[in-house]
Amino acid sequence: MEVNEKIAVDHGLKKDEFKKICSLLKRIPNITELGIFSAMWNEHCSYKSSRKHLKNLHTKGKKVIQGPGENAGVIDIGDDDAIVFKIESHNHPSFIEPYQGAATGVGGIMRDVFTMGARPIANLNSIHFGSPQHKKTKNLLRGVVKGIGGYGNCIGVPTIAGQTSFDESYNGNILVNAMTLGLVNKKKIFYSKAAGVNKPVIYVGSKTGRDGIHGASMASAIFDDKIEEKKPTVQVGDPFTEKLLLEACLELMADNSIIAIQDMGAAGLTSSSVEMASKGKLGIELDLSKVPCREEKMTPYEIMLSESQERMLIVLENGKENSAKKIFDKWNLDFAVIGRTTNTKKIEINFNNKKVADLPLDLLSENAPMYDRKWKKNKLPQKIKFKKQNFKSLKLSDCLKKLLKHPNICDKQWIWEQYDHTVMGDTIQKPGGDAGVVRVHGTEKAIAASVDSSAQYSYAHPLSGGKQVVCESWRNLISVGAEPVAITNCLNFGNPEKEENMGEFVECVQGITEASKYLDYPVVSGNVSFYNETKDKGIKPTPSIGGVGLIKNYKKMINMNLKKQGNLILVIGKTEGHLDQSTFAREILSEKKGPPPEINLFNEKNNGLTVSKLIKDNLIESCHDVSLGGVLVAASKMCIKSNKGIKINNLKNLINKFEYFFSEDQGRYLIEIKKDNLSKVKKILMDNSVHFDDLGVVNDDKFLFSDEINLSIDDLSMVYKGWLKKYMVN
Amino acid sequence: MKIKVIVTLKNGVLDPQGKAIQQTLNGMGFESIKEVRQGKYFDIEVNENEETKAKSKVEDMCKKLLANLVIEDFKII
Amino acid sequence: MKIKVIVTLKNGVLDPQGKAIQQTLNGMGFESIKEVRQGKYFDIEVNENEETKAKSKVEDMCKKLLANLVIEDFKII
Amino acid sequence: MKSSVIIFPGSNCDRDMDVALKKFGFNNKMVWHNDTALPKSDLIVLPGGFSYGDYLRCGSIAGKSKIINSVIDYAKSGGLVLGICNGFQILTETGLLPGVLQQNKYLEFICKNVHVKINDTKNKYFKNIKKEILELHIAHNEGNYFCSNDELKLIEDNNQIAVTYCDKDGTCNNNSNPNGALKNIAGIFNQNKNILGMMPHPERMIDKYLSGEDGSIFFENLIGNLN
Ligand SMILES: Nc1ncnc2c1ncn2[C@@H]1O[C@H](COP(=O)(O)OP(=O)(O)O)[C@@H](O)[C@H]1O
Ligand SMILES: [Mg+2]
Repeated sequence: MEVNEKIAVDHGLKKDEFKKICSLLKRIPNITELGIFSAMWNEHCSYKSSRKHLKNLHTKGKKVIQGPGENAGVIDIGDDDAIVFKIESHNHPSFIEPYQGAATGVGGIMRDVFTMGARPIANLNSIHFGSPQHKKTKNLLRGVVKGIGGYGNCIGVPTIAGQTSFDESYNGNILVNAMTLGLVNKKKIFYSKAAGVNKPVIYVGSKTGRDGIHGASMASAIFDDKIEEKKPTVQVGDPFTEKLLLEACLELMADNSIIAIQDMGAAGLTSSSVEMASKGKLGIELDLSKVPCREEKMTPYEIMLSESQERMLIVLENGKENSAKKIFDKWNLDFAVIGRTTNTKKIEINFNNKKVADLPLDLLSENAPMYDRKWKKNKLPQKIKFKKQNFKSLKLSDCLKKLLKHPNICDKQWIWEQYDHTVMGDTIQKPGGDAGVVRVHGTEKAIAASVDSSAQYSYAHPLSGGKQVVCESWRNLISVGAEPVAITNCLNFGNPEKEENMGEFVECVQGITEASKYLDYPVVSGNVSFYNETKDKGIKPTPSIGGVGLIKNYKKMINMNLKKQGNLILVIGKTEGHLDQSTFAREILSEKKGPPPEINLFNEKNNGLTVSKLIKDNLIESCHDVSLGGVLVAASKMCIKSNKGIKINNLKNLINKFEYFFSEDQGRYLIEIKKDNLSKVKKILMDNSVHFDDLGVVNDDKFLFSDEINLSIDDLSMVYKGWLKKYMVN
Repeated sequence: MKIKVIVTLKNGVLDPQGKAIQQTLNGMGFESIKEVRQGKYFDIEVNENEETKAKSKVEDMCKKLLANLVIEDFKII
Repeated sequence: MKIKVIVTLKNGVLDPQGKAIQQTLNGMGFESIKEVRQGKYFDIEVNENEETKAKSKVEDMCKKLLANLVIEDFKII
Repeated sequence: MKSSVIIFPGSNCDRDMDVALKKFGFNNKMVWHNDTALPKSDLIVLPGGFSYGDYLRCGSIAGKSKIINSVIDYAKSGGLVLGICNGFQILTETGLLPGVLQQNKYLEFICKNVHVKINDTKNKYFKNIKKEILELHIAHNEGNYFCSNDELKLIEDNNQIAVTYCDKDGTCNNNSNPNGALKNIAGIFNQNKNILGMMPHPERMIDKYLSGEDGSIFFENLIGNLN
């Protein structure tokens, strides 16, 4: 087939990009080469719209072993242990086929982690659906949850936390972000940079089929009415093979025969071979006739672009082929030597003794386009003047119940009970708390992790939104007694070619950067997903932050379950009464405008570190950060989880009670302390200039506030736990 | 009236189950088995006397629920 | 040669999947659906030219692996 | 006491089981499914997981593995064989235990704590056990026990029902049945009660920082009975 501009455009390349290719190459590429270019130059692989801004992220820190740029980030957790982690999106495939899309998303991120030599020890996910009333939502939710569980459960890695939200902006474009954490010996980390000439290039794992050809370019395409035609590109996950691949790779890694290893993710063999060779400043030669194929008559083009799952590419030391092959034979996986490294700085591809592609590597990676796209700044919206007399008709207990059953606040047990969260025998905090916690097997250490995002805040003001998610993530880790160490981010945005969407992206990244710098909470890995829009309507900007923290002694972990009647509850951090963009304002007052709560990084850090200190000093019995819904919702969740009540004190000369109870001011926590410790705790708080309020006292089984709230915990619990189950069963 | 439906994976779509079954059969001594593809089968009792009507109803159901047309085909037998 | 096999649950064995599908179909407006029973279907490629031989091989496989005779019946079609 | 845990491709609770057995004093060995001989053992464990991806039927393909014949011989000679979750499924698929494990009634994977009542203590597993009701953890998609009426009668007449799902006070009814299992059956014995298959995972409940500690009671008691 003669390649021309039209074919290039059908491959997702822009006309001037095609011109650039031809002029760089000084010829017209053949179809296989065009396929390779289209894969490498699309947004998903080249980060052409985002690279400029991602450079500004804060990526350095004392504990960072590997920042962005590898398959996953790596942090040092002491002794010889390191944690490898990353989050990745699988949005478009999951919308087309929720089960397989979500399943292969989980499979893909796990491969990113074990490629580096780490055994996965925990999975997390952040999933976002359209309005519950939308006709597709229920099936998408069911399929995605089954897919995530289907894959993770089968591999035997616990899913320990996550986040689920609903918003109509996801009606035609759901988000599925999957995160994995792995444990590795810091001296045995594997990278994707090839080294040495004439080293064998090995293909292992499943056979190659025609699945997912052009998956990467699809991930960077806008959905339109023709989406149905794109359906056949969906890949099917095979978690069983992945489990074998995991064990086989770890077995091979125990011995010193791997020079470089890279999973075949988006753009399959193309991006893995190009990346390994270009990182090593080498060339690579492949013979595609040697690639194990599942289907007959596959063309070089198809082999290079297939996104069949559960495959890896390895550059091996010379002479290690046989011993490596034995391991893969034992695990019943394909193993083939398909090429070698060269010093040509080119990728040369042969098929049936004919050269079918010959491209300089720098054109594919370094010379890939990088755009400085136009972007629009977002003004901070005007603050809303809420009329207090409007509150008069509201009853506190009705408001509380309404918030507790709100889809974005209510209990997500229906979801996480379908995930195996206890396999591997080290889960000490399961989903449903502020962060999931797993022990580092056989040690006193534990790792806490959470994923957070806030599309509402980010949409209202991207800069604040970016800061807020980082802070919320940090808070969730502090709340379980962990020291927050680093984050991974998945940036889900609309169309970067539109100034508004690009502006949202740029400013969210700025916000993330500011907060992570201030909190010394660096970004070590991440992923960008653009073009999340359907029929011209973009999603709300949704940066998901996956935070990872260290607990030096797992016995010091705490949770949000109230411990004892008579203990006191304090609110840490000042409640200013910021209602704009709160769930209360949006859902009960139907006021969707206004700025998100302000982020005061000084207070955030000071409050967090002080809570941390109190936890270290064994002065806190339970702790929960205040997030969506405000103080009353947070207090209710503590009650529901522990089946105990709280009697809230009468508020003396405070701000308006609706503002106090439902505002979503940041940097706040609820802590439970023993009466005897009150003076010690107060002293530490005052010494550190941390604002606090006495909220109330733990009681047996009632949620009480003066004569306005008198609810049994069973009532609260039914409201909180009822919505999702009912929604899914009906 | 009973209508029977077979749902199979489209050609080219990976069938991990079929593959595992085939390998097991080979391992059990059934060496002549070259490929196994697994599908689903449904026996559907429709309250309807006319065959064409029943079948067209089932076809509709297949499209809407029983088969995932993204990766599967169906056949009413 | 291709041999096709259907494996179904024995009468009286509970079929939770079939039941759920039936209820879903009813809920979707297919009220005339009285019962759904789900089974498995296999397409088996046997390296064998004689049909009777191929079928007898497959029958053996069904008994040994493809069907769990405690709860399932099989039919070669 | 010597134990062996069999690893099938796709097993994923093998390490957890190894950790638990060792913690309570077993000298445990891991055995690969392609081996043919078993090490000398006082207990063989088929662990949980997704052997062969749960493809075809859970446990069916593992039931054809090389090692399984030795396990069958060992069991038939009276040796103790314990199958947890997928191990239970494998035991029914090989015919060592009666019945089958079908998909959960509500068609969803379930991972949570449940209570189970011990129904028979005249066996090596539960003799002397200090609690009648244990809080254990389940994590499965196919734990819905089923057998024919005739078989059920045999099982009941011979006290082969080992454990049943119940609430924390020991009541067995629909509300305390997480997966639709016949008669709330969570685990059963063979006739001689040397083979036990059960869905709950005691190995996930072996210290107080985990979802609970009742698994410890199970293992302590078991090794105590063997000593
Ligand atoms: N998709 C999911 N997977 C696993 N756990 C989830 C998922 N969605 C929510 N959860 C769990 O439910 C709990 C509540 O989530 P969320 O409301 O986001 O908590 P918070 O406000 O404390 O961040 C968390 O413990 C979270 O881990
Ligand atoms: Mg929280």
